[in-house]
Amino acid sequence: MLLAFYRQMVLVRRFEERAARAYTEAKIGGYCHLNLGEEATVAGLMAALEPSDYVFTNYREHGYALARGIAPERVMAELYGRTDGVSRGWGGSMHMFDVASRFMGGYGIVGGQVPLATGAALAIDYRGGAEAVVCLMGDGTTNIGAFHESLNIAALWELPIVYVVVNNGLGMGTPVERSSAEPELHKRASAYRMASARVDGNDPVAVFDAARVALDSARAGRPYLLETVSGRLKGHSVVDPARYRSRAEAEALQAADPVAAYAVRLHEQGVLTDDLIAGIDAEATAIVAAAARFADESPHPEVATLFDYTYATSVPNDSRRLPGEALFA
Amino acid sequence: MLLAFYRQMVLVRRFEERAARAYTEAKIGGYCHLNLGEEATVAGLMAALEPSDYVFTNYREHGYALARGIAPERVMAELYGRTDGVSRGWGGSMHMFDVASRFMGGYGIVGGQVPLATGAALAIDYRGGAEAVVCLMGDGTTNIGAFHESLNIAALWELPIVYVVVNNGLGMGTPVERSSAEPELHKRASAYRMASARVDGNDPVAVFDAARVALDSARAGRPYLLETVSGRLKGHSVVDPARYRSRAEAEALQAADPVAAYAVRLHEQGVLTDDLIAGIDAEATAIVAAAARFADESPHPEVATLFDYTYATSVPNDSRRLPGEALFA
Amino acid sequence: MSVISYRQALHDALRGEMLRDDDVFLIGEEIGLFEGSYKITAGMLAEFGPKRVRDTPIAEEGFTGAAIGAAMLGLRPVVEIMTINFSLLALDQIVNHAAKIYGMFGGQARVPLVIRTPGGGGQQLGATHSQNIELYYAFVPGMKVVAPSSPADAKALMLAAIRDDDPVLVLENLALYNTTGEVPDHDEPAEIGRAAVTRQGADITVVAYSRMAAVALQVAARLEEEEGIDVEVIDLRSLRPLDRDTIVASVRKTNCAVVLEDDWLTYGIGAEIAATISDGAFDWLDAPVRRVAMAEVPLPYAKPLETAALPSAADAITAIRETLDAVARRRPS
Amino acid sequence: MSVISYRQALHDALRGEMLRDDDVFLIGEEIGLFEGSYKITAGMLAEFGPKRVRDTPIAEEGFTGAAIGAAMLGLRPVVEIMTINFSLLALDQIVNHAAKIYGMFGGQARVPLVIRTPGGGGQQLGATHSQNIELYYAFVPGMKVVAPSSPADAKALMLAAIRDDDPVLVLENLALYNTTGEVPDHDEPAEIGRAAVTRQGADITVVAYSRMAAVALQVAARLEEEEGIDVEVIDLRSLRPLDRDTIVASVRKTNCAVVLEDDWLTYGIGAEIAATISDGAFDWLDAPVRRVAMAEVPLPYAKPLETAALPSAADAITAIRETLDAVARRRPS
Ligand SMILES: Cc1ncc(C[n+]2csc(CCOP(=O)(O)OP(=O)(O)O)c2C)c(N)n1
Ligand SMILES: Cc1ncc(C[n+]2csc(CCOP(=O)(O)OP(=O)(O)O)c2C)c(N)n1
Ligand SMILES: [Mg+2]
Ligand SMILES: [Mg+2]
Repeated sequence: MLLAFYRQMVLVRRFEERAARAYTEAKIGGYCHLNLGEEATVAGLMAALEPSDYVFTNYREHGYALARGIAPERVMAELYGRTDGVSRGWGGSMHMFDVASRFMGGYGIVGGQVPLATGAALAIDYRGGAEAVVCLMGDGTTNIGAFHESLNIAALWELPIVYVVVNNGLGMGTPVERSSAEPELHKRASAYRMASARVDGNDPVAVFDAARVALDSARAGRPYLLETVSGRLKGHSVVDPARYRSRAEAEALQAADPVAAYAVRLHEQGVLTDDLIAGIDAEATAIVAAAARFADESPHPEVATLFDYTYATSVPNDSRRLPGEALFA
Repeated sequence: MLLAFYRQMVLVRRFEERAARAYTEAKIGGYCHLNLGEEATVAGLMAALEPSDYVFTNYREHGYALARGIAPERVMAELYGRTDGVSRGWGGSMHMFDVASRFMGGYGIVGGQVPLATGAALAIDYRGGAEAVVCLMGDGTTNIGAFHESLNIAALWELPIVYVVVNNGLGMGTPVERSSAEPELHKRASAYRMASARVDGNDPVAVFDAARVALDSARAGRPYLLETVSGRLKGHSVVDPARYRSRAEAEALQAADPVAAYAVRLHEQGVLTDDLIAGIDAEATAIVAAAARFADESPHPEVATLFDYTYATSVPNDSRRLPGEALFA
Repeated sequence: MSVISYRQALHDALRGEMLRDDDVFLIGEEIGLFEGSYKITAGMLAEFGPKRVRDTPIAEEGFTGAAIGAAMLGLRPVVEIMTINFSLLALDQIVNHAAKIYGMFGGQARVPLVIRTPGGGGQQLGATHSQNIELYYAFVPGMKVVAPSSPADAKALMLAAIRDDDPVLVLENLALYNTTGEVPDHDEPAEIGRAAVTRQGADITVVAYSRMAAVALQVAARLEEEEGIDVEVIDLRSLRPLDRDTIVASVRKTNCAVVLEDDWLTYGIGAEIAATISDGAFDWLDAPVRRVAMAEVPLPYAKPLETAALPSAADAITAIRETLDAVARRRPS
Repeated sequence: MSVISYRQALHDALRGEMLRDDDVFLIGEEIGLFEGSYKITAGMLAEFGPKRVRDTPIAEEGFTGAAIGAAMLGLRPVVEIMTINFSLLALDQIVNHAAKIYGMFGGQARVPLVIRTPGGGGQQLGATHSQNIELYYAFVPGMKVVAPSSPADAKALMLAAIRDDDPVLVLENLALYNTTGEVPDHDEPAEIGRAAVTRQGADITVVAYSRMAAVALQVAARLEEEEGIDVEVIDLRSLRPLDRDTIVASVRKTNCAVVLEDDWLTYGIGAEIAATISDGAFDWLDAPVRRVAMAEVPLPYAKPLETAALPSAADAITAIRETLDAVARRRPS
């Protein structure tokens, strides 16, 4: 398990580094937000879920998609906007979705996923299922109305959901203390008589354990707010140089790099050796390189498919007109 | 002061009864929500304000408008939709506004007034003024996103505002416990590290005292959440028979009628005599009758004024076309 | 066939679907204990219990979003938003989520959601409670928007909406709830995306939807009787998809048209109808397409002002007469 | 005159107004420390301090509503909403409050508010981040909506918006920020409510706004040079009020028109323009008004799909050519 966490963290790290490179090579477009610094949370949290549980998250989700078991090729192909992408090239970096692994989407509207996830928990409850929902969001997201409305509803209706606030200290360039009047974000749960906890998001084991407690609570009809505290190693998205952060802050973050710190810890515990470290790294690098190759070779979607996904139930008179076409022939 | 509270409460009671009657006579249209049962809160709260303070409230605001010193004739004329109405007949029951008394509007969208009031407090702070803002809302309103966003902003920016939750136990037909996961509504302030209190909304003196504390706090840059607990004697609006309430509940409410209870109390204290009670009642009845007469005689707005209030700064090409008119002559 | 009210037709459709399919449930403010602000759901809580008739906190964004999420897992929620005005608070969930999810994720998740909500002015509810903003939904690919004008359509379109796998907004109307008409007793879902010619006529085409489609029929009857004018009435029924062919075919026959709508004129639904007719029937049209719509003001409370601002049957008659005059002026005599 | 970018022109207008009037302040997400998502407000926090350049929590409804409330007390807030997509979360505050307050209270409170926000697709931002939903504001009486297409207009319209006593939405555009043009050095506010003929021409009228108005000028230059077609270009500049007279006068001269827009076709801004032309220039029009607009889908991320869905200069040229052909077919030769 400890080793599995490490493997997962390294894979996410290498994947995100590769994504950043591909972005500068213009293989990837749009906005691209990375999980650099969040790897321990990714690994610990996703490991705590059952396969039948549902995950909703925001746009910073590549790592969660990987850790949920989606093939790195398909995640990378989505970044490249190709047909083999996990969302068939329609979503891009911010909108990964995989119905098979119950990965119910990255969402680009801050807070947008929170009511949706709450509704998924409602559906589970409606059917008397044993699954739970994990709804991820950033620290900055706790200030938006949808957060409040959703937590109240979940608590009121005793829904099987864990809200996870990934507190990386910043919403874009704004520190938590400048956006949340209660900066200990987990305490906001008290406004809904909801149980909550804060955990070190740099420690995959701590995250795993806390997530298990939270999930047990949720499954018993007591929704839960879990805050994980970590750092964002780079800018908000690939193109952000993060000039609003002092050099000292940036250096402190690098010094606390959770992947490196966890390697040291496992090394001390004798779980990791130098060879193993190198091996895991090489393995991750190879996986990621293969993913990039796969993505690059996957076909672009055909323009003929442009109108395939407007409606699930087809209807007469649906518009299927390209911009240059006349309304009436 | 005690007597003044009583006078105020009786005026509100008689006014609302008259409004209900006028509604059944079809003198008043639209939705019409009354302050019956809320008189003590109205009197105590409004007395605690300075004339330079600002008030924002919801659609259940006739009493607050009266207690703020707006002439009953103008409040009644607004209900009648006449030119002498406090909003010139444009607003009706839900949208009373009086710039002179800094009564900044009743609003019909649940929660709509909360961000606005927060912004008024921001303007005061921006200018370094000593005024405060009182923002009224119902219990049901604490579950909407705007509440959360606004309280966070006010606490973060230390704005001079008191949020008053008038807890009458119901949002339309829904009891507080069925809509708020934390039914002790004042406790929600903790999610913003905001000071708060709950007070008996049937006692004008208690409301007055609590409001003074809250206003002092707000003026010192510590916004405040004050919950007043009272009952709604009748339906949600004039046309609601409130069938969802049991006879026992309805009777218990009538038994706890704050106007009657306060009269008994003042009588016991020797402040009120039977004569005084009768006199105050006669006086209120006369004021209200005069207001209704005034409203009935006030002119209806002319159709020629229909386009007068679309824009404050006039612009070319503003549409001023009635429905039957052609676009091009 | 029975003669029932538009309200009853909606109620019957909801109840029938609740009985037919356990995945259908109702959610919204005051639909249970209070039995609905406009009583469409009267008796439903007692019959189906709180799991399937779910009263919510006042949190349009939260409960609409929750319904969307539940739909993603295969349930078929029917959301009541008390009036369309309040739907603005849920617009992000509807436009940026419900309408996007199927496409944005490459067709992996369906959103079989219904949002029922009444529009309509004329009840002195003032500027914020009297709007007709169906445009906000009709504009959005991924949404379907239907607008029944009769009890029969209320039932048939509601059935279709509930059985459809996409988010469908069913636009009801405050002024129509008490209107009555013949409704089939059995279930016959309508086809979403088709307009109806609700009255055949030769002289002029009147296009309308929701309340104004009912007004159009009244006006047509009156004009026939009083002036012998033979009006063809098209009831759009579906605002998205929009059935352009039915509209254009009618105008190619009558050679002129008037559009009636309850929303504001500039950029309103009628703009698309007028543009569509002017394009598709260009060589057939003998006069400009006239639009009758709401005056462009925040709707005032005072009755005389409100009445002046809202389109009426009289306005429709003026527009029809003036359009026929314009045709006569232009036609070689 | 200086040649500066659209971004710089916006910046200059904001900075100038901040210096001129202490009641003007900026509020929005990431406008201070981060210097703005698109850097319009770069340097402003350092110059004016946190009171006048106010970073907000992520709470569009809350901070937009707060700005409206501050405006009711006489301040002149300029709100940045990061992109127009996120404005849906604030729509209730804008449509039901900012746009209603002056009328609903009988003219007692003014709302001198500016909302600046960019629209625009084409950056692979996907379905929820690429919308053009200015329609939602242009539809609403009580709102004013301007849409600059050039650096000069960006400055002039922003100045006008800030000095206006009503809520004004200034529609910016992601694809225009880096475009450059001549801008007067002194302050000359534009008149809100007037369109501009940005190119005189005799053969055909092209009506557009925002990015497509810039595309229209490029297309006109190319068609002149390559095919000798003399295009008249109308830049709407103001979506509400809409300057119908300028549009119609042009088409009465050229006898045909094409509308370019970046939003969806059905019910889009162009529907009103086409309806207006078809009505006001009915007897002058020699061919149907053609609209070039976005394909009606949730905009996909994948580049080839996105490109196919968005209107381009090539599409505009096709539409112009085909319209002129349609004119030729119909004109007696
Ligand atoms: C409603 C909305 N407002 C603004 C944005 C722009 N935006 C994207 S990410 C972001 C910051 C979010 O911060 P946080 O929740 O802490 O998540 P993080 O990016 O740190 O993971 C903002 C403001 C958006 N996408 N949606
Ligand atoms: C956004 C919105 N949703 C729903 C409504 C309909 N509505 C009007 S009053 C009300 C109940 C409000 O309850 P509460 O806040 O407790 O105030 P009270 O009426 O009890 O004074 C509701 C749901 C509305 N006006 N606005
Ligand atoms: Mg963050
Ligand atoms: Mg209440």
